[in-house]
Order: sequence, then C-alpha cells, then structure tokens
Amino acid sequence: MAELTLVEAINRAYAEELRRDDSVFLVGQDIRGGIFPHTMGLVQEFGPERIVDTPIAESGMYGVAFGAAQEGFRPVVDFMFGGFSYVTFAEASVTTGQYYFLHGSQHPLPLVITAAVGTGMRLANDHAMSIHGTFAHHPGIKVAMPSTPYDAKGMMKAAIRDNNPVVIPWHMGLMQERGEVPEDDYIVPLGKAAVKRQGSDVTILANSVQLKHALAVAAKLEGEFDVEVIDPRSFVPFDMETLLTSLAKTSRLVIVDEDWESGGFAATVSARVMEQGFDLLDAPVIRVTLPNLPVPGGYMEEYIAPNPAKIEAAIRQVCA
Amino acid sequence: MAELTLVEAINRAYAEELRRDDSVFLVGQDIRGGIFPHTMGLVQEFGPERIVDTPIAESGMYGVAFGAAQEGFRPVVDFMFGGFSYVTFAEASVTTGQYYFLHGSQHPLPLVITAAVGTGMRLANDHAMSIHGTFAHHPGIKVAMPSTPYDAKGMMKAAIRDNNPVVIPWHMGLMQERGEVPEDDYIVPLGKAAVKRQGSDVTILANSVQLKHALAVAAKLEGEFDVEVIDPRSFVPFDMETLLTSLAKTSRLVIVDEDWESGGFAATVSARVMEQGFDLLDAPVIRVTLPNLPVPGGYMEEYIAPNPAKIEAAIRQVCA
Amino acid sequence: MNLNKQQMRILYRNLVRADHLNRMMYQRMLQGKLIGFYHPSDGAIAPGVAAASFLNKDDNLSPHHRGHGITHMLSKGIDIKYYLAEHTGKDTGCCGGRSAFHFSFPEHKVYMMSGFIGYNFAPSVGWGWAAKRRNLGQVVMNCSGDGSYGQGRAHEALLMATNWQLPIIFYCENNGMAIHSEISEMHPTEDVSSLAQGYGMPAMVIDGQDVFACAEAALAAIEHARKGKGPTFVEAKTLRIKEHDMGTPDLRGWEARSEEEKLALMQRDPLVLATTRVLAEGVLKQDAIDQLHEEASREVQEIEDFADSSKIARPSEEQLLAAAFAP
Amino acid sequence: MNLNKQQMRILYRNLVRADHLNRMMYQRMLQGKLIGFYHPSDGAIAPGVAAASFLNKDDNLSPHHRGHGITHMLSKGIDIKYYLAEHTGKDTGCCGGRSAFHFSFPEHKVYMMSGFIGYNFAPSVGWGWAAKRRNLGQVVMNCSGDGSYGQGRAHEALLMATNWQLPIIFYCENNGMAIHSEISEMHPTEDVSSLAQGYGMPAMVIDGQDVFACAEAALAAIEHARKGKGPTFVEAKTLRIKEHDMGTPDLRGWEARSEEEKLALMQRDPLVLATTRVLAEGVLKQDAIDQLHEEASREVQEIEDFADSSKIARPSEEQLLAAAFAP
Ligand SMILES: Cc1ncc(C[n+]2csc(CCOP(=O)(O)OP(=O)(O)O)c2C)c(N)n1
Ligand SMILES: Cc1ncc(C[n+]2csc(CCOP(=O)(O)OP(=O)(O)O)c2C)c(N)n1
Ligand SMILES: [Mg+2]
Ligand SMILES: [Mg+2]
Repeated sequence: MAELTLVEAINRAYAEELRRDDSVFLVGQDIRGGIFPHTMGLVQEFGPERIVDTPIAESGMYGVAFGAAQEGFRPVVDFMFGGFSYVTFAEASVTTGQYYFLHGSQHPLPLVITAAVGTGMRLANDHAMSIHGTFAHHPGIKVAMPSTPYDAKGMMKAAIRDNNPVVIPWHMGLMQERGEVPEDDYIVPLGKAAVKRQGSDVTILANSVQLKHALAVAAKLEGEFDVEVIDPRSFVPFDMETLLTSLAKTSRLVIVDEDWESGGFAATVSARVMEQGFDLLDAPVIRVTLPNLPVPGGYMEEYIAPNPAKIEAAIRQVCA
Repeated sequence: MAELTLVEAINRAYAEELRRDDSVFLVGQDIRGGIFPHTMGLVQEFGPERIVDTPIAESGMYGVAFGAAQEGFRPVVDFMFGGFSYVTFAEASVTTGQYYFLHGSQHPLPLVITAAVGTGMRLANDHAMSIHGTFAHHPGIKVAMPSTPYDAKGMMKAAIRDNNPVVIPWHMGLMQERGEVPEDDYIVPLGKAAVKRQGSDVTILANSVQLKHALAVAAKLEGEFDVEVIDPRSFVPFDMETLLTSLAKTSRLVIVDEDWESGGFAATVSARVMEQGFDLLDAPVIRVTLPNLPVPGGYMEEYIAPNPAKIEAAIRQVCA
Repeated sequence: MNLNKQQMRILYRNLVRADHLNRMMYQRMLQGKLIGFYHPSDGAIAPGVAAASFLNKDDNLSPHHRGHGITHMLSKGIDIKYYLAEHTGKDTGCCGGRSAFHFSFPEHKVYMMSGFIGYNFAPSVGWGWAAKRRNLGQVVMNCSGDGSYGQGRAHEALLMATNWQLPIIFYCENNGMAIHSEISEMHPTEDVSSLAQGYGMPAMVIDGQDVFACAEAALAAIEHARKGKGPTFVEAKTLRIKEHDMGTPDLRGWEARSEEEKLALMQRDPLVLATTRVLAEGVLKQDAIDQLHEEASREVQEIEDFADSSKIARPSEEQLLAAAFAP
Repeated sequence: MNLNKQQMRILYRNLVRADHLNRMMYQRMLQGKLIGFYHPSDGAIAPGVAAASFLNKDDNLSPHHRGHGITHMLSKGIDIKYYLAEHTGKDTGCCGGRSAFHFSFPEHKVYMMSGFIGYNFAPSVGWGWAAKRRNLGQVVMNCSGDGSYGQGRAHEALLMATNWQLPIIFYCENNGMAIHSEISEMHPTEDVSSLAQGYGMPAMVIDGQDVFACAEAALAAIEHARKGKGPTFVEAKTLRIKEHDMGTPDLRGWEARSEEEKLALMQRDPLVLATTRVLAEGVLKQDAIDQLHEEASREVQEIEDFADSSKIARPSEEQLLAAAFAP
C-alpha cells in the first residue's frame, strides 16, 4: 500500500477509471498541463481526446460534460477553483439538478463536478469560498468531500460510477496531506459517514481540514473530555443515522463547517437534529463556521476561519 | 388611502423613487412593455433612458446595474423570474457580495435585485424556485421579501435608498393580493420583523404566501391553540430579537418557508434558535418547507409545497 | 441543393400537422385546458419543420421554445400525444406529468428543455463533442430564436464549435422580436448570423416563410456537418404573428402592435406560401392536400383524446422523493 | 494619430516604471514577501502603459489581470504603494489588507478586480451606460487578455456596447496564451478582434511590443469614444515571457516551453524596443533614460518601504462584521 498525497489519490482514481471505462473523460481548463497536480501525467497516457482543455468559457466547458453525459459518457468537469462553478451556476445547479427528476426520472446524468476550495491560500473570497453548502441546497445533486487520501480515491471512483451528478470539492489545505491508499479498486460509498474517533462526552461533526482540527482537539482534550469525531464525508445524501446513533451516546454536538453560518450545511444538520434528535440533547448544538462575511484574503482569513481554538471553545461550551 | 395590489404597490414605489431621485433607474428585459404589471406606465413617464430594456443577456444586463451603481446611480435590476438570476450568479452573488467589504468598505454598491418567485403558476423548477435562501447564504447582500402591498411599497423604497445590494423577490401568488397602501413616502425598514398576530401557545414564522396560510390556520385554530404569527420580512439582516421575545412567551416554533429543506432559510433560523433560544423551547422547532426535490410543475407542485394543512399538522405536532 | 418531390411532400405534410397542432394548443390554452403558458408559433412553423424533418433518429435536436418545440418534435417523428399529456399534468405525459411545459424524449435524442433562454447552446457543444468523438456521422440541430443569441452562452458555443469543428447547426429562427423587443434595438447588424463571421463560421440567411428554402439550407448544413466539415450558422427570417405568450399583451417596445401589421404578416403565412407552390409545381393535388388536413385533424383529435382520457398524475411525496436520484 | 515628444516621454517613463515594478513583484514573490500569487508581466507591459497613460481621472479603467494591473494603474496616476501594502496584508493597503491581490481605487475609477476572468465585461457596460447618460465625454478602458474573450460575458458586452454605442474601448492584450493554452487551439481565427466584425464594431490590430503604436491606437479609440462614436476593439499582440503564474510550470499545452523560445521573445521586450526608438528619434538622451531608471528604483524602494513598514492588519472579527455593510 502506497503513501500518497490527497491530489495523488485523486489522480489514481482518475487514471484507474479512465483505464476501466472508455466513456470516462475529464474536461476543464489547462488540466492537460495542470494547475494543481491532480491531473498530472493523464494526458500522456490518455491523450487530449479524453483529457480535454477548453477556452475560458465555463458554460461551454460545463456543456461538454453535461451534453456528453446525456450521450452516455461519464465526464468529470474540473472548475479549477470552486468559485468558478458560479460562472455557469444556472446550468451547474438548476438545469443539472432538475434534469433527471423533472423529466420523469427516465434518463440519468452521470457527471462529476470537482474543484479546489477553501481557505489557507490567502486568496480571498472568489478563490477561497466553499461550494458544498450551496450545491447541497439545490436538489438533484449529490455532494461529498474527502478528508483523507484514502477517501479521495474511493469517493472519486464512487462519484464517477454514480448515475447522478455528484459534486466533489477538495480542500486546498489537504493538497499535500499524506495517507495510505490501496492500489485496489475500492470505492467509498456516497452517503456513509465515518466515525473517526470514539467518545462518549460530545460528538464533533467535521469534514476536510476541519476534521484534522477536530481530531487534534479531541486528542488534546483526552482525559478531560471523551470526544467522538464523525466525518460526514457526504452532505447529500447525509448519513443521519450515524449521527443520531452517536448523539444517543454523547447527547452533545458541535458541528464544524468551513462555510458561512447563514444557509450553510451546518445549519441544515442542526435543524435536522432539532427535529429528529431533540430528546437526545443535553445541550444546544453549536456550530463553528465562517462568519457571514465574504472571505477576506491575506492574513485575515485566519482570523475568521474555524480553527482548533474555536473548536475547543465550542466543546467547552457545549459540555459546560 | 388606496387599496392596491402588491404589484401596484411596487409600481408606486418605483414611480415615487424615480421622481424623487434622478439617479434611480430600472433595468431588465421587456420591463418597458412589461411581463408582469409592476412596471406598467413607467416608461411613459420616465422614458427609455430610465426604464431600460436589454437583450437576453443576464450578465450584461446585471452589469448595467452593477457598473452604474459603482458610478453613483441607484439601479433596480429586474430578473423577471428569480431563477434567471442564476444565469449571472457569479456576479449577482459573489462579485456583488464581496465588492464593498473585500475592497475595504470604502465604496458602496447601492442596487436592488428583484424578480418574481414561487409556486402556484405550475411552471416548474426553473420558473418557480425561490431565491431568498440562496442569496441569504452569500454574505454582503441584504434580502427581504414583502408579504403585503403595504410592505411591498415600503420595503422597495427602503431597498432603493439602502447603500447596499438588496434582493427583493416577490411571490407570484401575491401578485393580485390587495391591501391598503398609503400615498405618503414611508419606508419599511430592512431588518424588522412584524408580529402579525399575538398568541401564547405557539409561534409561527412565515413569509409571503405562507404568511397568508399561517394567518388562516391561526384563525381556524382559534380556541384550540393561541397562535402567534411573525413575518420575518427581512432575511438578511434577520430580526432575531422579535423571534426570541415571542419564544419566551410561546416556547414553541414552527417555521414555514417556501424553499428547500436543505440549506434553506428555515434551517438557518432553526439552528440559530438552537444556539440562542434552546432553553426557551418546550418542543423541537419544526420546519414546513419544500422537500429536497426540484420543484415539479403541473398539479404536482401542490403536492409538495407548504400549505395550510401542513402548517396545521406542524402546529399540532409541536403542541402535542 | 434541390429538393425532390418526396422531400417536398414530407415537408408539406409536417407543415400541415404543425399548423393544426399549434391551433390546438392555442385553443386549449384559451379554454384553460393547458398547464402553464403557451408561446404560439403562428407564422413561424416553417423553420422548425425544415430543420427536423430530415434528421436521423440518432441526431441531436434542441427544439426552439416557440410553439414549445412541437413543430420540431413532430417533424423528427416524436408522438406529440405524450407531450400534450405532460402539458396537461397527466401521468401518461413524457415526464410523468412533473414537468409542465418541459419535455424529454431521450430515445429520440431530444433530451430536454430548460426554462432558461440560451440553455441550448452549452449542451449542444457536449452533444457535438460526443458526436465527433464517436465519429458516426451524427449531427446536432440547435434551434433557437434571435433573442437567444444575446446570451453569452451562444458565443461560447459558436467559439467551441468552430475550434473543434463540431457537427453543429446553429439554426436561428429570427422573428425579429424577443417578447416586446425589436431586434433592431437588440442586435447591431442586419443579420444575427453576422456573429458567425467573427469565428469564420459559414453562414446562410434564408426566407423562413419558405419551408422549402429552409429545408435546402438545413440539408446543406446537415450534410456539411455529417462530412466532418464543422458547424454552420443558418438564419431563417421568420415572423411572429401572435403575441409572445398567451396572456401577455402584444407590444412592440411598449406600444401595441397594430392589427394591420399582423394582417400583413398573415399574408406570408408559410402554409399559404407552401400550398401555392406544391399546387403550382404539381407536387400535391388539392384532394391530397385536403386529405393531409383531415389526417392532421384526426391526429390532433387522437392527441387530445389521449391527454384528456389520461389521469392526472397523483404520486405521493414519498414516491417523488424516491424518484429524485437515478439508481 | 502621431504622438508628440511629450507624449512619448510620458509613455517611456511609465514603461520604465512598469518594468521596475514588475521586477520588484517577481522578486518579492520569490522571497515570500507577497501574499497569494503573482502573474508576471514580463514582455507585456507596453499595452497597459499605452492604454492608461492618457486617460482622464474620471475615465473608467479595468486593468488587465497580468502583472495584477500595476502597469495600468501606475499609468493612470495611482500610487502603487497602497496596492503593494494590500498585497502584503497590511492595514495601509488600498483595501485595508482584506483583499489579497484584489484592488480598489474608486477615486481613480478603478473600482475593483474580481478573481473571475471575464468579470470586467459586464461592469464595463454599466460604466459605459453611465458615461453615456451623463454625457460628459467619459470613456471606459476595458483591458483584458485574449483568454478572457472566451467568456460569454465578452459577447454580451460587445453586443450591448454596439447596440447602445457606448464609449468603451475593448482593449485586448493578446499574448497568445491562457495559462498553458495556445490561442491557436482556443480561438478559431487569426485575430481575437475578428469577433468585433460580428457586431460591426471597428477594430484595430497593433504590435503590442511597441508602446508608441499601442498609444496611437488607444488615443484614436479614446477620441472616437469621447466624441460619442461608440466602442472600438483594439487588439495588441503581445508576449508572455515568463510562466503564467509563479509556481505553475511554464508549459505550452502540456510540454515545457523551451528556453530558446523565451530567449527569442526577450528580443522583443518592449522596453528594449522603446529605448532604441527614443534614442534614435532624439526624444530622450541616455542620461535622461538613466535618470528615469534611478527614479523608478527610488519609487520602488519607497513603495516597498511603505509596505514593509506598515503593520499587518489585525482587525477583530467584530470589527470586520461591523464593516460588512455600508451605512
Ligand atoms: C435566461 C432567460 N431570460 C429571459 C427569459 C424570458 N424569455 C422567455 S422567451 C423570451 C424571448 C425569446 O426570444 P427569441 O429567442 O427571439 O425567441 P422568440 O420568443 O422570439 O421565438 C424571453 C426573454 C427566459 N426564459 N430565460
Ligand atoms: C472564471 C475563471 N476561469 C478561469 C480562471 C483561471 N485563470 C486565471 S488567469 C487565466 C488565463 C487568462 O488568460 P488571458 O485572459 O489570455 O490573460 P493572460 O493570463 O494570458 O495574460 C485563467 C484561465 C479564472 N481566474 N476565472
Ligand atoms: Mg425572436
Ligand atoms: Mg493571454
């Protein structure tokens, strides 16, 4: 089993799926040469017919994926930075989400939307915003996000094989994150959360970079609080069962999410826990999110992003 | 005081503001002739220089408003149907939301985004989707929605005079709703909720068409339950104080919102009540929203939209 | 490219059918027997008939929204009864009664409609990309109005289609109007197809009232595309005789269009013009024409009967939720 | 339009300044003294200097993203020290250290940058609309790269600018590349400005290495716009000598660009060409040129000192939240 970075793991998923299924292809801007290393070496093996670069025309680029998916191909469309998906948002959210269901659930739309997201590069809002919450707001689209190289490979493969549009953002802060990645053909099913750490005092639901923070805080608080850490992995569909099972044990929940407080995924989970798990709770669910500000760049993103200190404070508050 | 329909009230707001301030103008598609009656007669009084029709080019059309606002004008940009704002969503949400704050809070962007939204016309998802929740997810933009002709006039005037981007969707189901509208120059301040009915057993937070439903249900249940009904009116900023004051009395909350369950405004409010009003609650907050399905057209939208029966059921559940 | 008589008869027949179906839709809307809205195609049925009558089943078609694509779909061999059932909310509808005016006939490669004007351009690039990669001679017939070329999406598609020499026909049904807006205010040159020059894409401008001229152009563009020679822009100058959308006033800018103006337009009704020609050239005799009308009436009747005798779709919310994602 | 010597000196001076500032930015990025990324403008500074040196203060300018608009902004009279401070996260930055590479100098009518390539087109329509309505002779200088014309937004702006005859200059700085992509693959004709034909918009293609040729074209287009004669497309063919973005490999498609290729490009460095010309035409003597370089070094030093001696912006979350909306 190899130690790979998260982007190398995505690269393996691409290469294996491209080899396995001729209908799989990648489309984006400068993905042949690469901006991020996750497409490195693919054009050499699969050629420019299957690793497709387009002009800077997000609608047209997305149209290649969308139209080809209707034609039975299995495209992965790479928006480079997540915010760029907004340039063709009518298509990427509304037209995509409604295609299958509104037209009578007769014809699938198997495509994957991917992009780099997140704070940490100091690039500010348009280059740093999250997209998982926004896509999760729009029905008909699955949304999941890897936190480890293992999950990155298995989740991307699951997404490529899924018969629905699936959005898989990956966080730039995990680009060089290393982890064991089997060479086999495995998938990480969309819709299954992972309990990353068992605990009995409080549950933390955290994903991606924030999962790292949550695990670090949990380790730090060992002895003081027994913290259970869950990675939702998938936002749509969301594994409510795993969360409620955990809450039955801990009765306390902190949700950490690198998205805005207003309308983010953390709000959805909190509201669902309110409805489905109220009686399990010994304290109100607390969210650690981005405040409702366009993500500033420079040093300032550090002042507002969720971080270990804020997570620790939330744990102390919910356990008080 | 005249009895006007909601669209007539908007029309009055436009006419009065256009008369008052030469920097105010309207831009959209076919608003001179009109698709909906809210712009009727304006071109005759103010001319095509201030009632501006553009080609079917939402980005360019929005650019007229955005660029002119930077130049000191006060545009109202009309997307016709709310879903069409997604055609230029990178601009309407990200670039708009980040303009003032990210660039150092030095130069305001006074513009109003408006559009017709909502179920009831049987037109399906792309013509029926709500937009208030999505805009409320993106920081730097105010969002409010009128429920009465009175509010429509005053809210639109407040939005036009505000120095920030403000989104004012209006629900097609209220197009012909009549109500008293004073001829004076009044505004309805953005950020203030309205208690539409006093009650002590349960609070319903509902807006637009759903406010009508909520009031009807409250009247129907009179004697059985004493229902307080609050119209949030404004989603960003949101008047949490009025809501918490009500909950201190009723201890029970039903949120009705014609947006999707996942990521909608109802989720945000529920999560905030969880954090700020947990101890006030005698029962979990229940949401009555659209299920996570692209809004179907035809008769089917009736099967899934919030309605009086669902609101009543939620009240019974939360009061059980 | 000269049409033979057989081709002319096909076109004429589809024109008659399109005319009857448009009248039926208009009537039903007036009678409240149609869901949502209807954008009548009076005066504008020739381009769609011509664009779609000679496509192969595996060619992609994106119908123009006017007349809700019925003209185009019937000409491609699609049975409209499933669309009328859809448009009346019935469970026999092509989308199970869920979609209102939207449609989908994937087996005919008419995948979808979206309510966004200009939505057709980007998927057409994808269909064209797929056709080129498969290299089986499939073409993409991309039909939309003059107004739709305002959208930036049109540019992106013209650009990418030319870059990659995709087999796409940009078939512009230019009725000189978009809702109330006149093209003279909304486009700076005489022809929308002037845009094609910017990309070095071949273009033709034709009389959109003449179904045979339209078909000659369409066939030439289709052949060009099938041979791998890339995209073509075809601009059919057509008319809008009625209001944009039933219930919306019929304005030019913000003034009512005059009745005289509309009467004058009717003189150039494509069916009137085609009838004169088929009779003059001996393609069809009057009794054959009468028979086509009778058949079309019967077809309309069958379509309406099917829709009217079908049940309103009444799935539960649970059933709908279970259908949200593909297995 | 012939330039006078005074104009040539202004251009030359700004070219020297742009060159020094670009080197400074490159150096700082290497040294880790710059936040985010930097897209070096080596070989490509002439078009921006020419576009912006003769604008009035109340003309709108949208700088090209390459070199992060520094070339354009300094030529319009903007003091770059506030931008460097911004780009280093300092509280003296033009946006209070919040924006990373974004900028805003509203008093100079350089309102913004967005990270979306093509973002400039739609606001330019708005600025042009405002200028036309005010009728004070203001113009809009809309600078962006060849790649940006892939965006549908470009089409919408070209269309609306021509429809309304807005005073906008579409100033395309065509370096033949977008990240790793060659224009020959991404645009179907020889010139990006062929697009202008589709709208009947006048266009010029000029040597983007020749700052004087660029300025003649810019001045002609500016005058045209000021007189109310509408938009012009100006295409300056320029070069990208270095990598797209520091840290990204310098590829053509997916192969490394050769060093010989880049050495050859350097022969056409705009400052080298301009120096030969000003000396040959007696516009400037060598000692005056030396002095300009000294001044530019000093300017760079001052800019860096300002940024380096400023404090890192450290507002609290509460302070930031209080600044989210305009009063
Ligand atoms: C994105 C978007 N913007 C606006 C509309 C509203 N709209 C519906 S039809 C139409 C006019 C279309 O004009 P054209 O393409 O010329 O077709 P025509 O109706 O004239 O046949 C408009 C503006 C829409 N449906 N979608
Ligand atoms: C909407 C969007 N898509 C893609 C990008 C990524 N990107 C940044 S610069 C660039 C190339 C721009 O090319 P061009 O306009 O020719 O300018 P150049 O860099 O060559 O000077 C791209 C694709 C982006 N920033 N925004
Ligand atoms: Mg038209
Ligand atoms: Mg370039």
